[in-house]
Amino acid sequence: MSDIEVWILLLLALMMLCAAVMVLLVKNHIAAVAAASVVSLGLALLFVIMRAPDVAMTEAAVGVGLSSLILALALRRLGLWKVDSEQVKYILLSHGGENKDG
Amino acid sequence: MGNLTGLLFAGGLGFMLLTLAGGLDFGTPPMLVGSEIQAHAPQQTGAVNIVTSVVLGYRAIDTLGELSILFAAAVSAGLILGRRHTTAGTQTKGGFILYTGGSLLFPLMMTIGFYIIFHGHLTPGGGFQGGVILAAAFFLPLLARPGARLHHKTLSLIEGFAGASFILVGLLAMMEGKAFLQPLLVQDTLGQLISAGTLPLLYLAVGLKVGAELASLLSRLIQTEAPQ
Amino acid sequence: MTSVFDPELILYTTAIGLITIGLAGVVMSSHLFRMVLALVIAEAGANLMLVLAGYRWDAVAPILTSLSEPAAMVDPVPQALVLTAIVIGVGIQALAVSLLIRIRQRYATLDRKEAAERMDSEIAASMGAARDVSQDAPLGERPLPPIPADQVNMRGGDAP
Amino acid sequence: MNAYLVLTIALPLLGAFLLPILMRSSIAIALWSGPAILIYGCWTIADIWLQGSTQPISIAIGGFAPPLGINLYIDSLALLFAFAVQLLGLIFWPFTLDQDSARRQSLMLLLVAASTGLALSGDLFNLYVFYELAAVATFGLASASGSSAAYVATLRYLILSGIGSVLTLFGIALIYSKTGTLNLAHLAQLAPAQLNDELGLTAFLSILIGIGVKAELFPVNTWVPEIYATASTRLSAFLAGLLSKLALLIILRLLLLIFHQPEAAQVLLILGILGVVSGELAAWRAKELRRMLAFSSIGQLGVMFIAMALPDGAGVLAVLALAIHHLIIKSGLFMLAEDWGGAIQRLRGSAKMAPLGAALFVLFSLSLVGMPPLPGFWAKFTLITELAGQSEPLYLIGLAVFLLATVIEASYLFRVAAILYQDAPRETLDHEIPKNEGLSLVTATLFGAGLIAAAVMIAPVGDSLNTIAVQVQDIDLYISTVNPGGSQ
Repeated sequence: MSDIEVWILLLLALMMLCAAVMVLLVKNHIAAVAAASVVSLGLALLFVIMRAPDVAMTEAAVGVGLSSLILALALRRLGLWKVDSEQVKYILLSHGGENKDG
Repeated sequence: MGNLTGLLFAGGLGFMLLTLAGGLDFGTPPMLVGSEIQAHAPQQTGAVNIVTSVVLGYRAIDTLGELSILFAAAVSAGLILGRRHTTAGTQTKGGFILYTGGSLLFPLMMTIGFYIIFHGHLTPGGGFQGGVILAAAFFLPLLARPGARLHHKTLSLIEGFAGASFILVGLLAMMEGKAFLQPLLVQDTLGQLISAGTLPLLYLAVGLKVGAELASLLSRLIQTEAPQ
Repeated sequence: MTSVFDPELILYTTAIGLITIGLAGVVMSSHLFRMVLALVIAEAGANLMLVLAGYRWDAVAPILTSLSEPAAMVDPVPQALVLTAIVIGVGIQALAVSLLIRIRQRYATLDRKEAAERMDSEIAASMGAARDVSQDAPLGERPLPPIPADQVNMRGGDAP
Repeated sequence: MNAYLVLTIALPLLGAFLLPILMRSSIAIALWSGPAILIYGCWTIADIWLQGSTQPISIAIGGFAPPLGINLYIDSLALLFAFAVQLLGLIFWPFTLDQDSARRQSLMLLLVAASTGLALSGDLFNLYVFYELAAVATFGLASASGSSAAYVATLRYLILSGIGSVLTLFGIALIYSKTGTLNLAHLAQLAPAQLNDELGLTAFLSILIGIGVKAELFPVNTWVPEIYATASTRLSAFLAGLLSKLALLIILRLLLLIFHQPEAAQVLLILGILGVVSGELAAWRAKELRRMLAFSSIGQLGVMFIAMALPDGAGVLAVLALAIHHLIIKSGLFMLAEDWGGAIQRLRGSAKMAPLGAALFVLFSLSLVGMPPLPGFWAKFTLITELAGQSEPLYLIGLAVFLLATVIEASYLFRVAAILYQDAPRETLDHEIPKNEGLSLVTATLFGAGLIAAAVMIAPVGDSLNTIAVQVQDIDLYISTVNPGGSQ
């Protein structure tokens, strides 16, 4: 395993652990699902580095794609698909400001 | 309070497991079974992809169990979510891009899915990965056209017969006087598309079953009513 | 090993970390949907652990490229196991999600404690045992607002 | 001929896959195909049994020799439990016909296939797969009753069992990275040299907690009262009677073959004692029959864990005797409870309305408590003598707890019996008194007849159990039968 691979590994590992913590702590459920798919994505990349192409493909298809899809559909059906209203307001307002300036 | 104890407990557990790392040398596994399988797999199963030969040859009954688990999950989800669906009103119609993209992508995804399934014994990939892509191909129109429905009857037909054919291939081997799920027709054509005896057949069954099951699961999820 | 970091140690720590975070999340979160998410994380950790069990540094993927000189390969068996485990995981996850949808419809809550209390009082009511059930709690089938009354009969199986 | 044993797993799976299709074309065929498959399974196993060969055999699936492929290990114990699975699957078959019956019967067939696999398989990961299959099928069946409480109970069970499966996978990964094999016989060969350390202990503990979810082991048994209260009684009977025993059997095999550390036994002992105390006390406080049975089953499985913790396999005979005894009794009691739902106080006067049911209840209770002519006495006596022979204080505590638990058991069971034989309150109408009738009473009578038959033939039954116990303990026999690694 070359040096550069180890650095990528470290980066991915940190990213996954942070995302895992985020899944539990973040308030917004959409963000939590997104963080969970980041974990899966990191896992798929790790599998590539670990010479497991079959597993990586499966994880990418099932873990990143399908599982996120199921969770996102679930969010809709559970009525948890709510964008943070404060943030939305902020974005909308700032957009409006830009338009005025331009 | 409960959170704090939980956190402490989890931390302690993690630390304990980490210290155990000293007892293991990762990176140099003993490979007692692994190296044996590597040495014999090409002759015994005819598959170049050794993971495939493990999944469909050496541990075929695990794969059968796994298919059954997916089937059980789909059946249970059907039992829980019930038969009747109300699709009206809850979904917004897909935009132009989704609509056109869906129609364009459908044949492409079907091709890719079957390609991955049929090359499972040669390259990475196989029934599971291909099956997921097939399911996605069928799911895309549902996203684009909210009114569209999957033929649950057809899906369950595919599902049942694909699962049954996996077992029947195994039973066929028994009728030939071999063991259950023993790979048949191993020819000396290692590395070619038509090789590895019954393994591609098994992977086709796996792919169709996984695809049909996931498609019906997803459509069931999308067709249940959303709360107000 | 030429590198500053031991790659196996990084991977092992990640796996253990994911399992621990996931399990802690399952135990501590107060929202049923988060519990399912945490379970997904823990499963990811277990899968990583399993692949790691067969990982060899300086080896190639377990696919024969040239028949004459087979190179050192990583162990194929754990990879096959993980394939199985991933698919099992997604099946269970789909099942959990469909249960969540039903619970949300019936109880209009996904709070862990609230759902458990509702369940307890419903069990107690079905047993006819004397338990001080507060009257606003549902005794029989869902009398709850999220579903308009005209839709009740359209639902399969459970309509009275 | 023996190779056909694999059909007891394959055919139920085949039937499960095809049932939804069959149901659409011909209901009559679909209705009878499930029972037919199970009857064939019973017949296959009984046939092997009747051949009289007591030597264990190993069947390599796919024709790959054991450490490479997966094998089924078939000794008397495995055969006994495989037979019990198929028979109980038949007895508890969901005959009801409605729009969901195809799904329910499919799941039941999957549950039977998974349970048979659990009894027969000789590979660690294959056991895990069948264990998960049994779990998922159980989720589906448990939520089939459709009440809101059932959904919550199932979800809680699913999450607990998910934790268990993560831990099991972790344990399997530890074992594999240390030894490089998953075959139980191969592991038994390697274990004394490689798994006899903290790593092996950690692996054992994670697998124990993982599989303990189904075996109603102490800290992971919170699902038991919830599921048994909300699921159908037949499913509860199958879970409490059989599936918990299969999980117990796996733990027993792992303990005997692979994990010989004294700490492992100690953990089991402590968890067993805690299970007995918590289960029996909760059962004593329970006000409803099914709930009482659920808690008491936690207690009785705790007793089996105590027996399992005895050093050098001294408790194997006691475990087997207790397990089979409990299998019969709990199945019978749950079948009686099917018609006796609701508060226990409502049961007053039931004995007059349904004398057979009440008599069966008394019979089961007496045997469970350990009344001398009944098999329960013999099972419990075996355990007491073994426990009393130990010198370590922890085992004596176990003995004390066990005796105390018997007293508590007697008090709550006879309390119910007394209520059954009381006169009904005057204002109650006859039809308001719950009474057993129909299929559930017939089934309970079957179990009662089995119990009496065992009581009459206690000597031969005891002998054959003893033979089975000796065979289970023979690690060398296991290894040489499977012969992992051929000549190595």
